[in-house]
Amino acid sequence: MAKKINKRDIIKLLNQWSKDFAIFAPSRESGVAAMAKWDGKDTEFLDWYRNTVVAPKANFLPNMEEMFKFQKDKEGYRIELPPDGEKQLIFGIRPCDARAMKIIDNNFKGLYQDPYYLNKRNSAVLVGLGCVNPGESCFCTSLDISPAESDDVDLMLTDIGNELLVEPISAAGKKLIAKTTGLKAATKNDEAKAKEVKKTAYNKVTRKINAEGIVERLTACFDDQEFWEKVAAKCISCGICTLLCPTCYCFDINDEIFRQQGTRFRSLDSCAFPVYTKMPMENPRAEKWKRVRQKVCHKYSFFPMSFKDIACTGCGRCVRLCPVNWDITQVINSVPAKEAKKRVKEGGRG
Amino acid sequence: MEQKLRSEARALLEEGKVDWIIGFEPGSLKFTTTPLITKDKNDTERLVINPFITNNLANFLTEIKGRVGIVAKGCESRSIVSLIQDNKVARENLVIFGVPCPGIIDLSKLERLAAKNRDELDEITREKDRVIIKADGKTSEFPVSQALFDHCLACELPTPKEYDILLGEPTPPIANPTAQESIKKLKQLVPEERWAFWAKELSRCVRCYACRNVCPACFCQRCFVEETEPQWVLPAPRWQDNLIFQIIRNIHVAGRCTDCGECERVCPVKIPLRSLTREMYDIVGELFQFKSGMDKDADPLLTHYEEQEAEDFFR
Amino acid sequence: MKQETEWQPRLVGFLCRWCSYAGADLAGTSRKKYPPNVRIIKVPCSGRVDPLFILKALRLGFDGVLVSGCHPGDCHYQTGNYRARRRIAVTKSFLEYLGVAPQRIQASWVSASEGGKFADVITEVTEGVKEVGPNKLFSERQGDGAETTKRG
Amino acid sequence: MTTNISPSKFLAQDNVYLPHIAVIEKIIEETPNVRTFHFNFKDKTLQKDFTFESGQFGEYSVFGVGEAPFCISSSPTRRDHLEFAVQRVGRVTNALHRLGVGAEIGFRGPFGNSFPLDFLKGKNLVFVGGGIGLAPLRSLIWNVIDNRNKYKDIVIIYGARTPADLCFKYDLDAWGKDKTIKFTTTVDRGDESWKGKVGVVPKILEEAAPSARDTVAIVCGPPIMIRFTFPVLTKLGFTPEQMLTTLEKRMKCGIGKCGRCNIGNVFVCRDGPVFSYAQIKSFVSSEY
Repeated sequence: MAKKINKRDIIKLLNQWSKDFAIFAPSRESGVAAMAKWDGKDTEFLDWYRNTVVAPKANFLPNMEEMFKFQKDKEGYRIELPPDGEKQLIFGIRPCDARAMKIIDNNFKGLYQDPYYLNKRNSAVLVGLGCVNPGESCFCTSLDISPAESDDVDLMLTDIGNELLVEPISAAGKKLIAKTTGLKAATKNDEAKAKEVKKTAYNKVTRKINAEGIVERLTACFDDQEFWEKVAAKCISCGICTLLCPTCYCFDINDEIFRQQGTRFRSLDSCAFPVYTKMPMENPRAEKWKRVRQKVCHKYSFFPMSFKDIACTGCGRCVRLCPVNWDITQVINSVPAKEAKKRVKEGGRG
Repeated sequence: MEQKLRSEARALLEEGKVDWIIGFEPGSLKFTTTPLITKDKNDTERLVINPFITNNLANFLTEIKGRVGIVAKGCESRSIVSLIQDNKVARENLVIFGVPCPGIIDLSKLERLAAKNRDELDEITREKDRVIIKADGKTSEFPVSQALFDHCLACELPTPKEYDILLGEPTPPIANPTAQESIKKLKQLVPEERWAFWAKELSRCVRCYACRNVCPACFCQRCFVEETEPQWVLPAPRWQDNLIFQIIRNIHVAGRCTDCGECERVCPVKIPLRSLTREMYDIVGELFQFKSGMDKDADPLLTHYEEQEAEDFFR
Repeated sequence: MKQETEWQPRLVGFLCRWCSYAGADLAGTSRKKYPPNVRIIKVPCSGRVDPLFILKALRLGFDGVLVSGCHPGDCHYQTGNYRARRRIAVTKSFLEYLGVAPQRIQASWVSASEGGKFADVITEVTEGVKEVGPNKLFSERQGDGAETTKRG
Repeated sequence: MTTNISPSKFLAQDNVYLPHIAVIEKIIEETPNVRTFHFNFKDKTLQKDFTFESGQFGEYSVFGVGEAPFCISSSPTRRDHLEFAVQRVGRVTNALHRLGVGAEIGFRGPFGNSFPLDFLKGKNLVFVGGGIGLAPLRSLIWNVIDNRNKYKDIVIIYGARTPADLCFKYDLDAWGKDKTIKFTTTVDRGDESWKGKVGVVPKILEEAAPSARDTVAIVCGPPIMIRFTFPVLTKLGFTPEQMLTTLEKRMKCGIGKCGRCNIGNVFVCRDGPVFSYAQIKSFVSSEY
């Protein structure tokens, strides 16, 4: 059953929820939009918020997190796990980023469960906020995402003027709504308005990619060095497009001992960095074009081979934030439809 | 100007005088350009020069092999000269298209002035000392001092000194004092506050290394942050390590940094990096009367010395 | 009653093996008195001191760093100390701008025969660092208030 | 492609990233820069739960320095302790070389797939190893020797750059004496006391010319050796399905999560490290 709430009352709603959850909401300290711990007052983001610079995956896969501490005493090494984190409620996550969470769940679930990610993820509630003003870099609709609709959140909010329509999506969302006070029942008119808002938002997304048969297309041109060298020419091998991507999850593990206290950290890593794959004697992706190829193919070919979904949600961050305007939509669109030049794979390792 | 650039660039490729052309072409977003790095003479038709040519193209010289025709604004020409000083590129392998640059428009500033996102603006034009924005059918004007990048307002060499072909007429420096405002403000703080400021700013750093990778002066094959034996800093984004990275990066590029402002522009989390680089630029200017990238025959800053200098740093 | 003991700074001294290190030796053998707060690291030349060493020492919590080499003109490798001079001038000026007290980064020229000067330098440097107190530059609390550290 | 090896019960419950503490019991200096470490788990009850197959690897921690993957070089048939061999090349391997007997390390594993014993059973086996590449092979070789009647002829060809670079000399002695094995060692460059063969491994293999009939070749060594060995085997009549090798990539997590060891959609840590040449040829990517 859809409900609604006046925008003025969002502050009350969040305060109510903050009894059970740590609330994260869009904030822009120093001009950088990120999901930050809500300060208990500010709901101004309803006016300025389009999307965060730092993707909300950072709430589940932080840029840096402690895996465990270790210390040596008379009896040898002792390992100590960090305390369990708080239950998070992410308020205002966009449908593209919510889908991204569902996509990277695949990596952290499976044969081996990743407790750091899954503990945070399983205890969290995602409250989606429909995006009514998609940017020129956004291309979510090409990847089967609608900017103001989502099945990947627990609750979905839609801006219908002075009010937000509140729709429960998941069982957790229904449960949350059932014990939330201060929501009014939505009218037929409200729901019709929301439908219109969603449609308008969908049509505002003008950037398109041609993801048709992309796995096959990329497989066919995988060995076309000339193509990839051209694509990679202006890339500067920084980590912006990967570290800030909502679906990039690759990480690194490092140890440190500081004043006798040992800690093992995990931090995000990027396939754009040459050291990412560097072994002492050789590096399979020392060349820039190979790293760019890996990035594109991981998202649009390898990941769907393993998990069906393309690991891109068209959030547009990589397009917006790239220092040299390397635009993945242009790259994907330029991957030839037909069989490209194929390297002959004989004679063992290439 | 663009026509001349296109035909000259095409001719260079056709005559085999260069292997590569590096310039700017229109970007995929509004008011952007993107580096064009090509061997194909037909691509030269896409070359542009406009108030949005932000990148420092000298950055690509260290990875490209062969002879290069390169478009260079004042700051780029200085970066190129600096690379020549460091023996990173050879002057004879370059054909430099000098572009007198009256300053590049800072879209972040316009976003604040217009209270709109950049993709919501319809038109941006530069007229002498004003920048004119059209949006929602309304026109507004701002003086360049509010609309250009800080480093452009502080630019000492808008017209390249080192070039082969100059495109257009020389343009004078703007020399607007507001460019150093943020550094002045910082200097008014007590030391503890300054340090706390940087600790906080650097705590946003995600270690994407865009500041380093976009910098023509950062040309190390392997950066010290990637060293493992010993591991100087943790290769993970913790503010202490982030700050050490920035401090050492600035010391490494001392005398190479030409205040092109790219590091600050590209930072996705808006760390005011130019308040570091520009201060270093001024420090070496003050201590050693050194201006990077002005004289290709000069020694690099830190390989040179005078017998009498900087003695007050020593007991 | 608990006795108030004065806080003692911990210092690192990077000493050139050709001069200052020998100067330190001489100070010791000639029984010159100077504060025992310095951990000495022998380097082949003051020019060997990478600014990174200085930062690393501060990161590890040392309260001050001293770099000491041969007098200008006396470098065993001709120009090492001249280069060190530029590097240290740049490093110190820059760190001062960032908010590091200048007392924490010190440099001196001490020859092998200047045992007395070495003792004086250490005394002065120690006193200077005592003035500015313990090094808390990299302690955790500095980055507080920036939520994004932990997450984004 | 994904193998269906289920996670070992031995792994820390609830958190596969937590290492178990192991104690180094013996260190053998194989060459100036290769050492073999014998270890056992500190918690003796874990010792019982631990099972593994030849070809699998572990993630070894030097606390404070980091973690690195190495194959378990001892055989599952010999269980009084476990072994791994390390060439000193980087941060973690240097730190391992600084450890002494009694030092504690961390161990996570076993990870990855293993040599397909069912496929090898009843066949002739040709082992081709180079340098420290013998480490994973020797786990399998001892495994096979301990079940000698299940396999037919065994040929081992092992080489290193110089006599001083030959690893596991005690094994080489034992195999040399074993009448049921055809064993050859070779070096690229000999010295005065060297009486064995001289020449690179692929050349010696070509001379030895083992029959491909009912045979599987298992190859492990430096990439350059593997690159030249496959064509020789092909010439000798081996099909890609009859050639096995183990691949090496930079790894962190060991369980296919952290991303870096992929070759196309294949993760060496999770889907490998053992692959047939036929599999390798079918990879989407040529980055092996």
